Amino acid sequence: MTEPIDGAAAHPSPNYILIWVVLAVLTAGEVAIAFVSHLPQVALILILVGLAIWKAVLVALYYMHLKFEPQRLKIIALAPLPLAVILVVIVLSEHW
Amino acid sequence: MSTVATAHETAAHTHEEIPFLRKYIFSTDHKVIGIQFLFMSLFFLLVGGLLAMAMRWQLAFPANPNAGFEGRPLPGGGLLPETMVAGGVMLPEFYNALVTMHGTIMVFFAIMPLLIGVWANYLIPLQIGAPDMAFPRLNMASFWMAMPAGMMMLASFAVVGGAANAGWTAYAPLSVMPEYSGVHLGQQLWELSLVILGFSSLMGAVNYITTIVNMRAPGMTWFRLPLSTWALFITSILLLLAIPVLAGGLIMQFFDQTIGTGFFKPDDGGQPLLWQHLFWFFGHPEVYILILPAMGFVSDILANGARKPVFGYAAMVWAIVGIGFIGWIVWGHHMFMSGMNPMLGGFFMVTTLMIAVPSAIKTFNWLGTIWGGNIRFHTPFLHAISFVALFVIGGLSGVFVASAPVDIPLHDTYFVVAHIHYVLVGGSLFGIFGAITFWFPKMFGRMMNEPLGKIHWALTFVFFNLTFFPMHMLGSGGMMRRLYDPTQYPHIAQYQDTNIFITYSALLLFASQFIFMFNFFWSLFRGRKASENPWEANSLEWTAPSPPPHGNWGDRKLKVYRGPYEYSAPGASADYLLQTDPAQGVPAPASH
Amino acid sequence: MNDFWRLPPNVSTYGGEIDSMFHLIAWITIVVFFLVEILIVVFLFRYRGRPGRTAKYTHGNSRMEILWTTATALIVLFIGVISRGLWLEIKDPRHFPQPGLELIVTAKQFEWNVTYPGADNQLGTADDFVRRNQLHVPVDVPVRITLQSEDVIHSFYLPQLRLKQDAVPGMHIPAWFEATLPGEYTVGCAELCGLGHYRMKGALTVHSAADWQQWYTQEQQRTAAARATGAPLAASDGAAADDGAAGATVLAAAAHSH
Amino acid sequence: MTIAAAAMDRGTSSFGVYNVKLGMWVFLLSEVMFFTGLIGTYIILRFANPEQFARPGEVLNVPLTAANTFFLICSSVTMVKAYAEIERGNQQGLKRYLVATALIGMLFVGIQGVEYWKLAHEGFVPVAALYKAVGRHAAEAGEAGAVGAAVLGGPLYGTTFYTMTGFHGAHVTIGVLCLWFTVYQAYRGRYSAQNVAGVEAMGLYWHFVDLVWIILFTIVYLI
Repeated sequence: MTEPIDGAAAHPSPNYILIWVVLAVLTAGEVAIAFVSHLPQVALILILVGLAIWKAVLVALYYMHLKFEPQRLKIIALAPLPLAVILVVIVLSEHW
Repeated sequence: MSTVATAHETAAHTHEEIPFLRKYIFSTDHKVIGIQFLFMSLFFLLVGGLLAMAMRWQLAFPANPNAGFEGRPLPGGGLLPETMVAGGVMLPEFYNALVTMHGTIMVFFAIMPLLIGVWANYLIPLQIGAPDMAFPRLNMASFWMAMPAGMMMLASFAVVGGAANAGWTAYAPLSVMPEYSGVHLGQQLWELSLVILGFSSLMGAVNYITTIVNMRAPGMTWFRLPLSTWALFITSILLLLAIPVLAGGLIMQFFDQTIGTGFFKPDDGGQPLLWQHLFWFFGHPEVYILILPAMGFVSDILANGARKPVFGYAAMVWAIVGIGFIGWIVWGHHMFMSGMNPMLGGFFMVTTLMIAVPSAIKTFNWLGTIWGGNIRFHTPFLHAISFVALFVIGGLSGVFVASAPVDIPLHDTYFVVAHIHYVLVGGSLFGIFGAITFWFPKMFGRMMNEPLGKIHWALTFVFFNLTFFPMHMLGSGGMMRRLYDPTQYPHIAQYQDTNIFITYSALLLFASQFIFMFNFFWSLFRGRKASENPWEANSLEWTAPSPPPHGNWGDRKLKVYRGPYEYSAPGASADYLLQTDPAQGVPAPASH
Repeated sequence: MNDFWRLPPNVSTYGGEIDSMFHLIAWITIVVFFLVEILIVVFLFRYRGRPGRTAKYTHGNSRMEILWTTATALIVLFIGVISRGLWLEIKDPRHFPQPGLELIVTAKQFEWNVTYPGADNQLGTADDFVRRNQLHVPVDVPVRITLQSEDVIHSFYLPQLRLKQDAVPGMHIPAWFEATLPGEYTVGCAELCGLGHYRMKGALTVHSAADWQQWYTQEQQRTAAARATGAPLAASDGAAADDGAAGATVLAAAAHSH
Repeated sequence: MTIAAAAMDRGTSSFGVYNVKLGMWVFLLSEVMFFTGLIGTYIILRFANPEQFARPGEVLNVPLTAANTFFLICSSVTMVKAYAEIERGNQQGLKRYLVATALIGMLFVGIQGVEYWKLAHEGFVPVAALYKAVGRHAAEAGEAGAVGAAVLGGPLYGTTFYTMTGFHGAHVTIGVLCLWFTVYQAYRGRYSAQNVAGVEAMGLYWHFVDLVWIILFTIVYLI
């Protein structure tokens, strides 16, 4: 029943600086795609949202250490996402 | 708070003296906070009931000279200012404020804290074997935010323009445009009060979830938790995820009124239906927040009264989880008539009807629990079994309004009023009475008076049904909700005698509650001293002293050996078996 | 059972189907109600505590539980499936019958303004006329109504026709009904809309075919005459602000939103 | 309090995640739903009223905000570094990085204030009745240019923009206050390699606020 508490040294230390560089590059990339490229609207939105989710996932996995947490906590952390999607998709579907 | 002080005298000597203020007012002890919530919410229950009485008076005796109804002045109406009751006649805007505040106060300041603020705080640590909550100071803050929120809500009656009068659902644009409702500050106070209360609930939910997940005593596995704790756990999750959506919506309403944003104002492109979606996305989980804990208490009490294990414990747990989960995708059934896309209506109808499945599981399992029992008819048991009997009616009337085409004539009528009151009064409130009478000895160390308790139960049961059952027929007869004067419409005026009958029943129902009040306070001081385990129950709270001291079990180490419902186990020395009892030789149940 | 439930007499085509559905659910729930309540009473009596007896020690019965779970699921699925068809028939604009008369109902605190097409039988033209709180329709003709609101949400409620539909500001919501019996009926508001909510009522008059022609022609002529002289119609006639042409924008918007 | 306290802070756990951390995660879940309500409202209103929303960069100052976004990302890395330092028991490193995080957080709020100030002067306001945004270029052309310029977007643009970014800004502000409190605690020597709960919970909140901004920046400024 009693497992060791996730100790300070229990997880490897990822390269935080590398993540930071990736985040900065992705942000610059987003701005560039939004203003320089001439993609169709739908493709643009998909790419931008995709990049934003990528960045968000990086923050959650490494800076918030979700990658190194027990499976249970990962599941808990993802729990509200289906609800968020349900709310937005159903209300949006009124306008189709 | 002096009443609490008396009750805790026994607890005092086991510990070093804590200053009065820290001990009873700004206490971090989960039990004191639970008791604080109890007094607060019983007060609001009384206030909400009074508002309902005023409404019922108006509905029974409206003055409508055209239709030949003479009207009777509201008793005590002379005490109220001219902006509420003019010349003995209640004004329609005041009636609308009563409707709004009755709903709001009952839902947010009476039933919700009575179910969660009181019992989640009081029971969770005691039932899982923890010394206190995970975050005791957060817990204290939770109460001290709920209290001012309630005061703010009450204060809104006194401001210029009166209290909020757009209904407890606050449908925009009526709620956000004072030029249509006549209410300025009242509505804003209503919104702020609920945002603050939301914060309070949120703090509570974080606390309850963390505590249940992390602080169970050794041996207390998930499937050995009492169903009260299970229900409170799922309820906390619903609160956690639903309240913020309401808070967001309320803040948008507040901005629409104060700084002039356009979220819900059609003239600016805002959407009234968006408010309804946000509100009901919160509101439907809220409905289950208001019933699930009572289901948990009732399961505990029924098993105790019947001296039998709960029938189908695992199914009961999964039914709670199922109700909690499906509850997120049914909110649109409140909006069948709102102009929402009819295809969505079809979707929401099917999901809504699916809720009947876990509800039926619970009902039949309760029946299974009393089947073959050796029933002790103590007051908590009577309340609990009434819960089952009345919840069935509330659930079945729900099937009518879940079916979208049948909802067309029934929507926004007294049928819905009857339905919600069968669930919230017949269900939740009977569950609450059951819980109070059941855990009172643990809370205060004294028994409540049984004969008085039974008289209160019988009168409440009878007058409740006389009050609310006829409302079904008023509703299917076409009487709309929130109607200041039902005699205006000929098709309703012909049933005015029913309205009068309901009002008399409601007054008697209200009057019956004074028996409970008397019993409560009398027992607090004069009740028979309670033993540690007066009901001969199994769960952990009954192994602590009555009332338990700060820290609950002191230095005693708890170990849990079995589930909470091992009543009448063969081989046991009595017809109950404490969860902490190692009881060699008693065969462990095959399943959980 | 109508006496028990007090359903108002039904005078619309789909109202009968709604009532049948209502009664079907009523019978199902009454059976379940008596089943459960009788079982409760029987168990309470049969298993009342007596000295010397012990309760059955059982943790449940999977077969029974699966049985009543499946039975409940099948019943509600059945109700859901048949309800859905009826629901779409009444509320889905794609299933609306070809209307014989189209009206615009504009709600505002605290009145129902009904816009009738004039002689050209077309809404949105100059000869439209508006009557306050007076809804006149011919019998046995499908009537299509576009609901809108000028201020807050109201709910257009015809108890005897089993029709209820919210009128939401900023939206143009279609609804339809077909009355089956001439007579005088009620128009009510079912959504709290302010202090005058309780008196926001109108009259629905269902005319026989001949009466309808007479009333309709007469009102057209009265409107034309009033407009020619510039004299407003007497309020007692239920005439409201005479803004016939405003209907055009409504219809355009309604067409756009559906 | 004393009884409970021992078990509370990093108490025994059957779940494998200690109380403060689990509590913070659970709280963040409710924050997810709060921002879902706000962002969902924006998406829905924009979908229903596309004409009320200007094209990216027309009204909003994207270069300034892109820089601000970069700063917030920087503050996240300093925050996580602070946590990494105290995990190794380095008190000095903890204090240094915490102070840096708090300062960058203040910078973010400051820049957002400047952004609001400028936008308000260009007629981009949350009050529906006063909305008259003419766009950056018309505004920069001076009063003369601005007067005749067409209004870009509509009132819902201002309404949703200020509500969403404002609530995010409020979260950052609260975060900064909590950070200074954490700094104070760090200087009192409250944290060590064995006691990182406060820093970790602070970090979780801070990164979450950063994460929300990543989504907001894309949705509000770039799309």
